[in-house]
Order: sequence, then C-alpha cells, then structure tokens
Amino acid sequence: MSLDNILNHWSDYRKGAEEGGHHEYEHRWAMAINLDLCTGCNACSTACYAENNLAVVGKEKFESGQAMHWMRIERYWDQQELEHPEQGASFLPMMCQQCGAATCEPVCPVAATYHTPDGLNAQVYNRCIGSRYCSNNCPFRVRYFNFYSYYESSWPEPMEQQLNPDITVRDKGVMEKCTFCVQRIRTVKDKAFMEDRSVKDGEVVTACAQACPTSAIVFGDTMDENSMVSKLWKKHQVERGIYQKTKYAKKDTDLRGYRIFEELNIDPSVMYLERVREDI
Amino acid sequence: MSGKMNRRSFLKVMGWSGAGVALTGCDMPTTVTLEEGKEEVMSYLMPEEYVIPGVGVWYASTCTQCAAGCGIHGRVREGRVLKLEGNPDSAVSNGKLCMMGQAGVQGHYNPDRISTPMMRSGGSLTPVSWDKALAMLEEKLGAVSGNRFAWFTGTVSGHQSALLTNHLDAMGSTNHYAHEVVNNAVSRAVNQDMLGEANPRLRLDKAKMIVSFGADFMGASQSPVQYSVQYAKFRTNKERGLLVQIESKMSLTGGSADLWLAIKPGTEAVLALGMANLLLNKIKLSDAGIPSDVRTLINSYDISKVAKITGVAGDRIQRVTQLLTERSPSLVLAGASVEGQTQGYATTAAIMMLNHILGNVGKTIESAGDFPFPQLMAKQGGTADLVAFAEAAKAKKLDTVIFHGSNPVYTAPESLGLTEAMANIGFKVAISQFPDETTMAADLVLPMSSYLEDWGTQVPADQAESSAIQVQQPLMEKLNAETKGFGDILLTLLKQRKKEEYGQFEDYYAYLRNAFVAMPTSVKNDAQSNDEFWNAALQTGVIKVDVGAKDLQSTVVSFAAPVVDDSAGLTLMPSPRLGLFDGRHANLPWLQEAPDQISKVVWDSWAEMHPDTAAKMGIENLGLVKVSSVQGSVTLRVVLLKGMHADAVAIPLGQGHEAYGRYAKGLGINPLHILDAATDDKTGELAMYSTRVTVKRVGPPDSLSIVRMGTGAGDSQVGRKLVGTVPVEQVRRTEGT
Amino acid sequence: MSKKRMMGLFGDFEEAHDAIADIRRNEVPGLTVDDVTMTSPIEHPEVEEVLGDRPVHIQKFTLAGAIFGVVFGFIFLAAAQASFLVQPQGGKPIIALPSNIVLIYEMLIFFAVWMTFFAFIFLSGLLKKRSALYSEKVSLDQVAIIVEIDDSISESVKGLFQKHKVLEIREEAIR
Amino acid sequence: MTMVTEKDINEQIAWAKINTDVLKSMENPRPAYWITLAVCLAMVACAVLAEYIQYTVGMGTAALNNPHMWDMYIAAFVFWIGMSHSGTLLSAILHLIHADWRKPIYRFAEAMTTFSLLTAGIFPMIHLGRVWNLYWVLPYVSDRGIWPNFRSPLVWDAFAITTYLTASMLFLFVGMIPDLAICRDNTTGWRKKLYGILALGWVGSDRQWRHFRKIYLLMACFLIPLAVSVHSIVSADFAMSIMPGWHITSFPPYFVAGALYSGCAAIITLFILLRYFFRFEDYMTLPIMEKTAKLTFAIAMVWTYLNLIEFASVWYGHDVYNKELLIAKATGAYAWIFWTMLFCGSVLPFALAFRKLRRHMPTMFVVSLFLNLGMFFERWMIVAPTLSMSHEPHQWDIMYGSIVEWAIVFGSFGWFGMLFLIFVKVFPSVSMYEVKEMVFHRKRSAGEEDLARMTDHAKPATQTTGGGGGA
Repeated sequence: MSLDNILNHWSDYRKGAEEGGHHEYEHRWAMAINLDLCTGCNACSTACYAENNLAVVGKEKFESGQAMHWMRIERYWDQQELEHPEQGASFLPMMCQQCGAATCEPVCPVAATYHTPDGLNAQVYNRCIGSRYCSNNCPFRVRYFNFYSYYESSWPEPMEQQLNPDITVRDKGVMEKCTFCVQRIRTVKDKAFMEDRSVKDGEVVTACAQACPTSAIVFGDTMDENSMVSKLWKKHQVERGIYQKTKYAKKDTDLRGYRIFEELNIDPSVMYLERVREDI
Repeated sequence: MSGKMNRRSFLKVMGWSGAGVALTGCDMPTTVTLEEGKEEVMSYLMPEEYVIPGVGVWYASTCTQCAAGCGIHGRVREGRVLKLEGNPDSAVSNGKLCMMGQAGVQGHYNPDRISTPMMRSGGSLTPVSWDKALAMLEEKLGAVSGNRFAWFTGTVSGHQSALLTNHLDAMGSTNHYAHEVVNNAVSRAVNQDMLGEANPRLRLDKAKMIVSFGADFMGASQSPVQYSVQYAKFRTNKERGLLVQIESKMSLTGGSADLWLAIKPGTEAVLALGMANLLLNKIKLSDAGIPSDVRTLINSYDISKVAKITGVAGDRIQRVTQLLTERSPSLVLAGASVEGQTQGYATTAAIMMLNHILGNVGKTIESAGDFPFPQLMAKQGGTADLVAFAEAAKAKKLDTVIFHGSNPVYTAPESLGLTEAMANIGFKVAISQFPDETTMAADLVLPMSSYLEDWGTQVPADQAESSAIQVQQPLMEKLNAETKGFGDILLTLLKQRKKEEYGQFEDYYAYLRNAFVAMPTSVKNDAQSNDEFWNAALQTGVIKVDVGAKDLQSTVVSFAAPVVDDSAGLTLMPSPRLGLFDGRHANLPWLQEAPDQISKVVWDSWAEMHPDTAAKMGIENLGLVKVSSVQGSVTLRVVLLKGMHADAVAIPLGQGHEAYGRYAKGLGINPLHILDAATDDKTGELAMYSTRVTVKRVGPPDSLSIVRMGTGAGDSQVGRKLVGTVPVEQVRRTEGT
Repeated sequence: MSKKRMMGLFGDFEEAHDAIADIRRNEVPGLTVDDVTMTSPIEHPEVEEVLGDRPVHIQKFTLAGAIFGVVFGFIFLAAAQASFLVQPQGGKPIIALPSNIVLIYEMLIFFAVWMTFFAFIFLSGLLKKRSALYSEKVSLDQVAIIVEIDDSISESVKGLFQKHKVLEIREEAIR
Repeated sequence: MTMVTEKDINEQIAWAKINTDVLKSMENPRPAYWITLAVCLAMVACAVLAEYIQYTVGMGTAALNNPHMWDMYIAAFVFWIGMSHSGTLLSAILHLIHADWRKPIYRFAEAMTTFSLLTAGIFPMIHLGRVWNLYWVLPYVSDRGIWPNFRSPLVWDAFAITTYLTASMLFLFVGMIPDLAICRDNTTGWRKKLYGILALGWVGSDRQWRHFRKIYLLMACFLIPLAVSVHSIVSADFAMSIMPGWHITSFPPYFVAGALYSGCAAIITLFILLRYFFRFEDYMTLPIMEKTAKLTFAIAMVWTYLNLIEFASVWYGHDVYNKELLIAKATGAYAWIFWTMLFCGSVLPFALAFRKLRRHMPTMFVVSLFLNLGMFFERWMIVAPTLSMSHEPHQWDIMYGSIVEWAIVFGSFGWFGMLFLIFVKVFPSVSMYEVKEMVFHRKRSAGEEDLARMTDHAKPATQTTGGGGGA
C-alpha cells in the first residue's frame, strides 16, 4: 500500500539534488572532452548518424532549423576584432549533457523523460506526447523534435537496411536526443551480468568517442574510481553535484576542466577541457 | 520455462525493444537466447551459419572511401553491415575513422547504385546481360591495338593494381592514366628529387613544431585519420607541439592552429625563401647541400621585401623562424594550395628546403623503407594524367578506355575540352558503382560491387609507423547479384586475354587466396599453415610487412625563382574538404548534411571571401555573387569569413553534379569547370590554385543552409564560456605538459 | 377539515410586505408566518426580512467540499508520486511539496465549488414540479404570497389580501 | 435626457420593457447576424484545414524549429486565457464590492470568459506533437503504474483550466437560472422545453432566493482566487523554466494584470457591439461604459508598472542572459513588435483618461481593438524572443510563424465569435432580473423616505405590463 510506503520513506522521497536526490545509482556515465584536441572534423557527428538511426532531413528542413544532429559541432570565432582569426576557430562538440539535475525532466507533463539508475537522462519515445517543453527548458538546445516522419524520405530502399536494430526509428511528434549510446551501454551491462562481473572501464565506448580521430572524447563511469573519466574529472577538480558544492571544491581555478552553464546548477555529465593556444 | 519462447514473451521483447532508448531489444542475452532467436525472432527461417541472430559481429576490412586505405571493422548483424569503425590493428587508422569512412555504408546501401550492366544503344544506356556485356567487351578489346587502349583510374593499389598492370601488358598498352584531384603529386616529385623517396614517412608526432604551408593534413589529405592521430600525439607530447598554419583560405587544419597566418596566394615560395634567408644569414644555420643558385636566390629575399610581397608581418616571420630553430625537431609541410601553382614544383621545393636547413630530414621525415612487393604499391593519381589523357583524346589517340574509380568528366576543367574529346574515344567502358557523369558518358557500364561486398587488398601510399598490406573482405552478401567485384572484373578481362595463365582461378577470391599463400615466409612470419596465415590476415585485416630500416639523406635541388602574379582580380581556391572530398561523396546524405567544418554550410555550394574584400565590392554576407574566370563563370552565394586572405576567393569542391543520383544531382556548382588549363611547368600537374577570377554582386542576401541559419548567431560566444581558451604557459604550470 | 393553498399576486412590493407583516402579527388566527411562502421576480433581502430569519446551510457543504479537496488532493498526489519512483526528478524530491500545493489548491476550489452547486440544487428545492399556483407574472414584476391554510380561515385571509390591494387570488386544494 | 446620462441606468424603465427588450434580442436574427456567423464559420473552416495539414504532415508545417519549440500557439493560448479573465473575475469582484453597475454587462462578460476558455483550451492540444495521446496528461490509474508528472506546469495547467472552466461555467449558469425561468415563461415550443429544463424549476420562492444569494456569494468568493491562480499557473509555464526572459519572479502578477487588461478591452469591444446591434442603449449606458473604461485605464497602468518592474529587475539583476535578451528585445529583430506592444499597452490607454473619448463609442471601439492587439503582441514577446535568444548562441534564430499557424490562430477568433453569436441568440445576454433589481434598489434608495411616490410609479408599471407579462 502506497500510503505506508509514503510514511516509511518520507524522508527519502523528500531528498532533492542537494542531498543527492532519490537515486541508487549503478553507474554515472560521463564524458571528458578535450577541446584542445577537437579539430571539428565531424567524425563524431557522422558516427552518431550511423549508430543512432538519425534522420537526414534535407536542405530545406535543415535550413529551417529542423536538423536532427544529436551530436553537433559548433564553430565559434574568437578575437573578432582582428583582421584574421589568428588562433583558428573554436570547435565545440555539443550533445546532450545528461545533467544530474536536468531541467528538461521536471517539466515533462507525461514523465517521458526521466533519470535512469545509470545517471542517464532517458527519453521514452513511446511515452512522449510532443509538448516540447523539455527542449524549451534545455539551456544547451540539444533536444531534437521529429517535426516530420522521416522514415520514407530519409531511408529510401535499400538504405533502411543500414538501420541499427538495437534502437527504434522515431516517428513524427516525438522528442529525441543523445543517449550516450544507451544501446551499447546496455549490451555491455548485459554481457557483464551474464558473466557475473562488473563493467570494466573502456568496455563501453560511445560511437562518437570511438570515432574521434584525435581521441578528444573520453567516455566512462564516474562512479568507478579508477576509470579514465573519473581520473580526468579529479585531475581537473570538477565534481559531480551542483555549483555551490563544486565551486569551492575547485582549488586551482587555472585547471582546464569546466562544465558549460555550470552556474545554472544543472550538474552536466560532460566536462570540457579548455582549448589551449600558444601566443607567438 | 523451457528455452522455447512463447508468443507472449516474444511480444514482450518486441514491445521492450520498441520502448525507446531505455532498452535495446535483441542485443539482450537476458531476453533472447540464440535458440529462441532462431526459432521465433528472426525474420527469415534459416539464417546462414555465420549469422548469429540478434548478435552483432565485427569483421575486419579496408576502407576505400579515399586513397588512404584505413583498416576498418564492420559490424554485421543478421547478415547486414550496419556500422563501420576503425581497425585498431591497422597502423593507418589506429582504430579511428573519419566522417567519410563512417559514411561508407551509405555508399553501399545507396538507392542510386547501378544494379545491372548497361550498353549504349541509340544514344541511351539500356540494361544488358553480363554475358552480352562481356562478349561485347572481348570483341572491342580484341579489336583495339597497343596504346590505343587505356585504363583511366583513380589511385589503385594492391593486387587489383597488379592485375591491372598485367592486363595492360596483355593488351600491349602502356597507357594507365591515374587521376586524383586531391593529390600530392608535386610533393612526391620534390621528395623524389630531394630525398630519393616519393612518399617518406611524416612523423608529426615526433615534431615539436609544425609550420604548414596550406597543408590540410587533417582534412582532405592523403591520410587524414593517420595524421589526425599523429596530431593528437603531437599536441599531447610532454612539450606541447606548436602548429603554425600559413595559407590563404583557412582549412580544417588551420582551424586548430596556434597561429594562423593569411598569405597572399602564390607567394608561399617567397616566404619560404625569406625564412631560409633568416635561417642562413641571421641565425647562421649551415647551408650545406644548397646549390649556389638557390643560395643567391635566398639572399635576394630579405625580410622586409618578403613581408611586402607576402603580406605577412615581418616580425611574425622572424618569430616563427626563430621558434623553428628553438623547437627542433620541427616539420615544414607544403599543401595542395602550394603545389597547385604554376610554379608548384619550385614553391614546394623551396618549402621542403626548410626541412633540409632545419635538419628535420631523418627526424620528422623518415624513410618509408623498401616495400618488398613493388607491384602491389599504390599507383597514385594526379592531375598531369588528366591533362595527358585529354590531350590524347583530343588527338584521337585512343579507341578504347576503361574508366574506374575516377570521374574525369566531372573533375576536368572545361578548358581541357575533355567533354568534347570524350566523343573521340570509340568505346568507353565504365566499371562503376554509381551513375556518375563519366559513367553516363560511357558506352558500356559494368556494375561494380561496393567495397563492403568485395575482395581485395590495399597498400596505402602513406604508410604509418609499420608498413602493411590492408586486406579487404566482403562484410555481407551482395545487395544485388548482378554486381561484380572490381577484382573479379579484372580477372575476367585477363581470362579473355591470357586464359592459360588465369584460367586456374575460379574467381578473384581464389586468386587472392593463392597470392596470399604465395607470399614469402618473411611476411607470413610465424603462421603455421597457409590456412592459418589466411585466417589471421582476414581476422586482423592487415598483413604487416617488414620494410627494413633506412636513413634518409636530403639534397636541395635548384628551382626557379618565384614569379608573383600581380594581375587584377582574386585567386580562386577550389578547396577540397573532408566530407564531400573531390565530389565523390556528394551522393552520401550523411556527408551532405554534415556542415562544412569552417563555414558550416550544408547541402550547397558557396564562395568564401574576406569581409573587407566583399565590402569593397558591395557584397553582403549570403549575397548572390557571380565568380567569373576566363573560362567561364559560376553563380552562388557568398559566405564572408575572416579566415581568408583578402586576395583569395574559395569555392569548396564537391557539388555541382549533373548526374550521380538523387542526393548529388543539381546541388550547387562545380568550381573545377572554370579553372584555367595552366599547369606546373616542371611536373605538368594542373595548377588548380592559380586561376584568377572576378567576383560580382548579382543578388541580395538570402537564406543558405547554414547551421546558424544566416542570423549571424553562432559566430561569437557573446561572452559566454562555451569554448574556453587558455595560454599554454598556464597549462604547463597546472598540467606540466 | 381539508387544507388548501392560496396565492395572492401583488403588484406592489410594499403592500406584499405589509400583508406578510400582518400575518406575522397574527391578524388572521391560525395562520403563522411559517406557513407563508413568498415568490418574487427579483432578489430583495430587505423585503424578505419580514418572513423572519430562515437559515441557509449551503456554506457547510462548501466547507466540506473544500476540506475533502485538500485531504484527497494531498493523499492522491503523494500516493501517486510515491508509487511512481521512475518519474522525472531533475534534482527535485519524489514528493515535491510546492507543486503539490499548487494542485491541492486547485482541487480545493474544484470540489468546494461543485459541492456548493449540488447543495444549492437540493437545498433550494429546485428540480421540483411547479405547482399550479405558479404565475408567470412572478417572473415578470409581481410578488406572490402563498399560504397554506384550513378552509375555515380562507375568507379572512382573502380579506387580508384584499386589504393590501391584491391583484389576483388563486387557490388549490391539497390532497 | 442629460439626467439619464448621469445615472447608470434609467430608474423609470418599465420592467416589462426590460423583458421584451432582452427577449427580443434573442429572436428572429437579422441578415447581418447570419452573415457574421457565416464569416466566423469560414474562419473556423480555414483553421480546421490548416490543422488537418499539420496533423497529417507534421508539426514542421507550423514553422517550428530547434530553438522555437513553442510559438504562435502558446502565445495565442496565453492570449485567450487572459481574455477569459475579465468576465468572471470582474463580475465576481464587482459583485463582492456591491458595484451594481456590473449587472447589465456581466452576463456577456461571463459568457466571454467561458468561450475564450473553450478557445484557449484548443491550443495546447493542436500544439502537441502526438495529440492523440493527450489523455496521458490526466492523472488516471493505469495498470502500468504510470502517472503524469505532477511537477510539470503543463499538468498544473490541465488541473487549473479544468477547474476554472467548470467553475466559471457554473457561475454563469447559476447566475442565469432566474432569467432562464423568465425565458421559460415567455417562450413556446422547443425553446420553452429547453429553458424549462435549464431553469431547473425555478419559481423565485424566498427559499430559492435566499440560497441563490448565498451560492452566488460563495462562488464569487472562490472564483476570485481561482482566476488569479489560473493565470499565475499559466505564467508558471514560463516562470518555472530556467530560460532567460521567462524565469522572472514578477511573472504571475504580470500575467494576471495582462489578463484583466485584455479582458476589459474585449468587454469594451463587445459592449459596444451589443449596444449597437441589439439597441441596448438603455442597459449598456454611457456611464457604465465610462466606469468600465476607467477600470481598464487603471489596470493598464498596473500592467505598465509591472512591465517597468520586470525591465528594472532584469536591468539591475546583472543576469547576463536576461540582460542581453532584454536589450535584444528592444533593439533586435523583434523590436518593432516590442515597441508596438508598449505603445498599444501603455500609451494608447491614456485615451481612456478623457471623458470626451470615453463617451465616444467609435473611438472606444477602435482603442479597445488596439489594446487587444497590443496584448497579443505582449504574448508574442513573452514566448518568441526567449526561444530565439536563449543561453546557446549557436542556436539563435528569428521566427515569425507560418501560414498554417496564422490560419489556426486566425480561425480561433472565428471559433470564439461563432460561440458568442450562438450564445446571444440562445441566452439572454443582459441579466433581466438583475437589471430589475438594480432599478428597484436604486429607486428605493432614491426615495427611501417617500414610499408613496415609489408606489405611484410602480402601479402604472404593473398596469402596462399586466398583459405583456401574461403573453
């Protein structure tokens, strides 16, 4: 009976992000992206198209901002006052940051986006009714909506044979976004489960991380102390949790690690390492 | 519950796999065992024995999306190849793969593939049977004599290359035109003369500083993945590598430069000489091995003069030159925009000379050693062959030509008059996968299997640390039975000529296996049996080849003094890009939809200009402009970028196809068509970057498929910390790198 | 001894008022003000005062509705949330009071309003068949006084009505 | 006649005339009526067509894109919700403060509330990507144990709007029961049946009146906080997000004020239309118009004030995202909308400050229309710029909506008009019994001491209407 359930777990159910929220996490998947190595070559983005059945929308729809690139490379020009960008371009691989306190979650009217025990910000296509509130409330603007049905236009015979059977093809009216290649995570977790062991670091590799020619993207589990990601996060003194906590944790503010829009207290799972340039 | 899967639980699985990203359907051993799978879940009843339903299996092969020859792994499930990834065993790809390689599956599953042989009858191509096609071929090839027959290909290597050579011999012809738009032919020539090796190993990872004259080694280069991997090492070395990019149009590589210098197009040689001048006369490096004429030439370029000509600030030049000596070993590279000048050879030589002076040869430029199988080595393409071919065609010297892996009708400048000259060729055969321009102009079209359905070997021209033969094996059944592998077609052709010699091989697979087995034990190393060697080769996808160590000596060749073209107008840069490359990938929607790395344009052609230049001509961003050369003109939208020299206008390659399927046809324009026929006087390569053009405003701004949708947003971070940038000193302190 | 119902229509509200006042003063023996029903086209408390205070109980139902809304609202929401742990949290607690309070507030009003309405329907004697004594003039501009009396005193009541310038008198036997 | 203009209503007006005037307004519609109705239906048809296209082809036809996940529909939704506020809220407030001049005009105002709610309710639906799953928003017990997400302001909307709709419909209905009885007594045929049922057997007994008085009071008491909460919750759709320009503390009062504002403006518009079409000069009199106008002016000033508050708090708040957005609003691509909004919303209402203009119907009509235009722009300025210029500069864009969107928004006005037109022919758009009360009480208070004079007036009234009442 849910009533005594309430009474027994009242204090649990009243925990917010500050106390870590109500979660028994199995994993907390995260990334560390070294922007000094990112050359903006689009390999990650294309790999994402291949892995996640992303629709190709075509010229007109792309033009009207309805592209479906879960992983997009943003290109910024700094030093705009100069005659030439003498330090090159600033490339930013931007995908869903799988925030720990995701702003997209509480606003969904039908609970179609929720937090998994893996610390992922999952989107349940079947449940989505397309109110698009989640995307509106996403500071990164990384949620993509199926404004049309693409399965005819995007995968003409025999193109559909390339579709990844591990995940669905989304129909119109549904929100979608980067999943940290949840199907890969799932496969590895099941394998580990069958072999009765825990998931090893580096066993799960997202399509983008796998493809990146400069290995700028590192993917792993921050709950695993010895994982590459954990080490990187620790090295750059970037901590899980909301800003108030981490701000003081970062002793050496010169370290390159940072999370975008951290001041919004959304606890992103992606740490970026600042681009390095040598002034000559 | 028995292993049998009843309908309900089956539906449950289906329902789950449908339930969005949270679950992953059939890859869950927990819900579907193979037994169940075979009985209930699979769509077809009797799967091939190597197919494990619901489980993805990775097979090794080799990518042929460009000439680099990266080793790949293909994920095969239910007999379909789904996803390509780099093969860690391949030193070329190091387990990584670029966007073009990723999109390979789209070429394989492309809806516009040619599915049957076609013969030209009454002006149009009509489907015919293979027997008819081959009979026709045999007849025609029988009729043609000696050098009136020719092969026209892109870069070919491995056993296909060997067979092709044999076929030419059998035909008694010596005409093998190998054409690549994205090539390093001039550098090869220079290297040959200065180092005695056309393709030395470049070791970016060993360099402490790289000065690149327009070398887009991470973009549209000879081996983008390999060099990107090296770049990563170069950047993460104990002492972080320093990249200086000097070019007239910012390339993908230039986007990552610590210092990006805009240089007046065509003056790179002057800058190189100026730097040499500083190195020899100011910093007093030894000028050993430099011919006297070159020495005097160098002396004539003092810094102020150089700065004036090149438009690069003098102190910048001095600083960079200074650093080159401090950060040794360094590496100086010359790229397409340098090679593709009327004085390409001289300019490239001048630049390579810097390596000689700085003593980089042997440190960051290593010998590729002696490859034991010369017949398998890559026959690399260039544009000289295109010119030669056009001449030959115009002079009616060719009766029968077989085209493969290259699209001259699309890539040849109008000024070469190739399109008309094609009519002079009596019988044109195209071995092709797609209905591209050349294929459409052919008289006989042989449908080719995709590289994911085909056997073969690739020998990369730019070998990595360890040289290897890349093995290419089918990752799945042919999509349609009518297509034939390139190797098989070659074999058939040879059987027509030399039955006795090649009759023994039932198909190319048999030939290849035989060839592998025949390899010397040095290559087979510890393989017990032939089968073991064969299987090992297929499993790893690479056959490591010991080429032996060899140290490199460099001598400077004398080269002509640079001539700077000061005529009016702008210099047109037909820049290739990672993605559509030279246009061969324009039919892959993923690559069409992937924004250009620098300008962020998709699905279209555009011209890049510097805002100041545009302002002088009254051209607004995204305005419609007309770019005209002596040869003709193209009309397209302009994107104003500061990553351009004021005297240059760049039009990226790839679009403007008149055929080539639904995704490519009718999109944008093809800048190659308006190029002058000028060639580099030494190597005869097309001087693709020397065409002068004028730009005129013909229309107001309009939307263009730019990611930022033309609102001007997305150019600036408007003070928000999206991409942080820190000086290297800070990192040295905090991370000790 | 048969009873009957008698209705007098008055054009003048004051006269009607006085008539009732007389009844109140027991001018007609056997007829008390409790037997009097006044029907009128408009709402005029000041005239009705003469009928003495006749209590209204709607507000009690309203209160009940409101309380139910609050209690039910909280239990319903909390129970739903507690039994639905995968719900999106975005760093918020499972049972998030602020949002629940908003919803409870709405439920309070919802139930209160409906209870009030139903209470009104039943307490104010609506949904009944109209008696023959109903005059359409009442919905126009006249006041009617309806009294339940014995035949015996009907004459004196009539007299009373006449005294107050009644416009029309109707009778109906109660059986 | 001057004397009449000073009073809200002519006390001498005969009650029978009230009945006949109002009942007349419900009968034999003139051609003009049919034409307007036809126009409205045509507009609705456009909207239906557009929605069909959007439903079959996809939301993309609504020119939505990545930054602009919401657009015209939400703006229109907020607009119509706002429109709905004046009616009930004003009616209730005025009832509580015994401002009896509300009596002639509150009926159509409340009808307006109901119908604009019915219009507003459409927008969240058509804006859904998968409207056929709309019911998932409702908290029903499912065997999967899935519930809606009670944290989502959209779910709050669902709750609030349902409550508000039912409550204000009840309010409207209850207030109409005595009039329905009048209609029942004065009509024949199907109408008599209809009103007979709706009147619930109202006879006007003192018992009924006493309960009536109570319930009306109680409902008024509940409706005021309800109405306030509803628009606060609508504002929560924005204020509860983290988006610059949305996450603003003053949004709830700002929305409520805006709602009242647009509502009052709409009341003025309809006031003038009814007065003109149904010859209601005797009931919708100039003094009442003046009072309404004054009220509108007051609310306009409140709205302006809240605007300034918002700007100020953003300006001094040093929230970079908010600040840049504010500047962009005033100078960027949406600037013309921004300034039109401020002109219509804050400058134009000063016209209402002049007695001459307040009494000049054509002016008032035009002004009221512009006020509502300004209010629509306000909603647009709330929704669009934030999405166009949020945190991520890479995703900035400009958006003006598509044909489909405009068609549907356009059609919504037709839909509203249609409902309202039907209403005025089926139900009395002026509250007869309350006008009578008004007359009665005013007259009473006019000559408390001199009952005789009052009765002298009352008599001829009865005589003149003796027949009319029976008919």
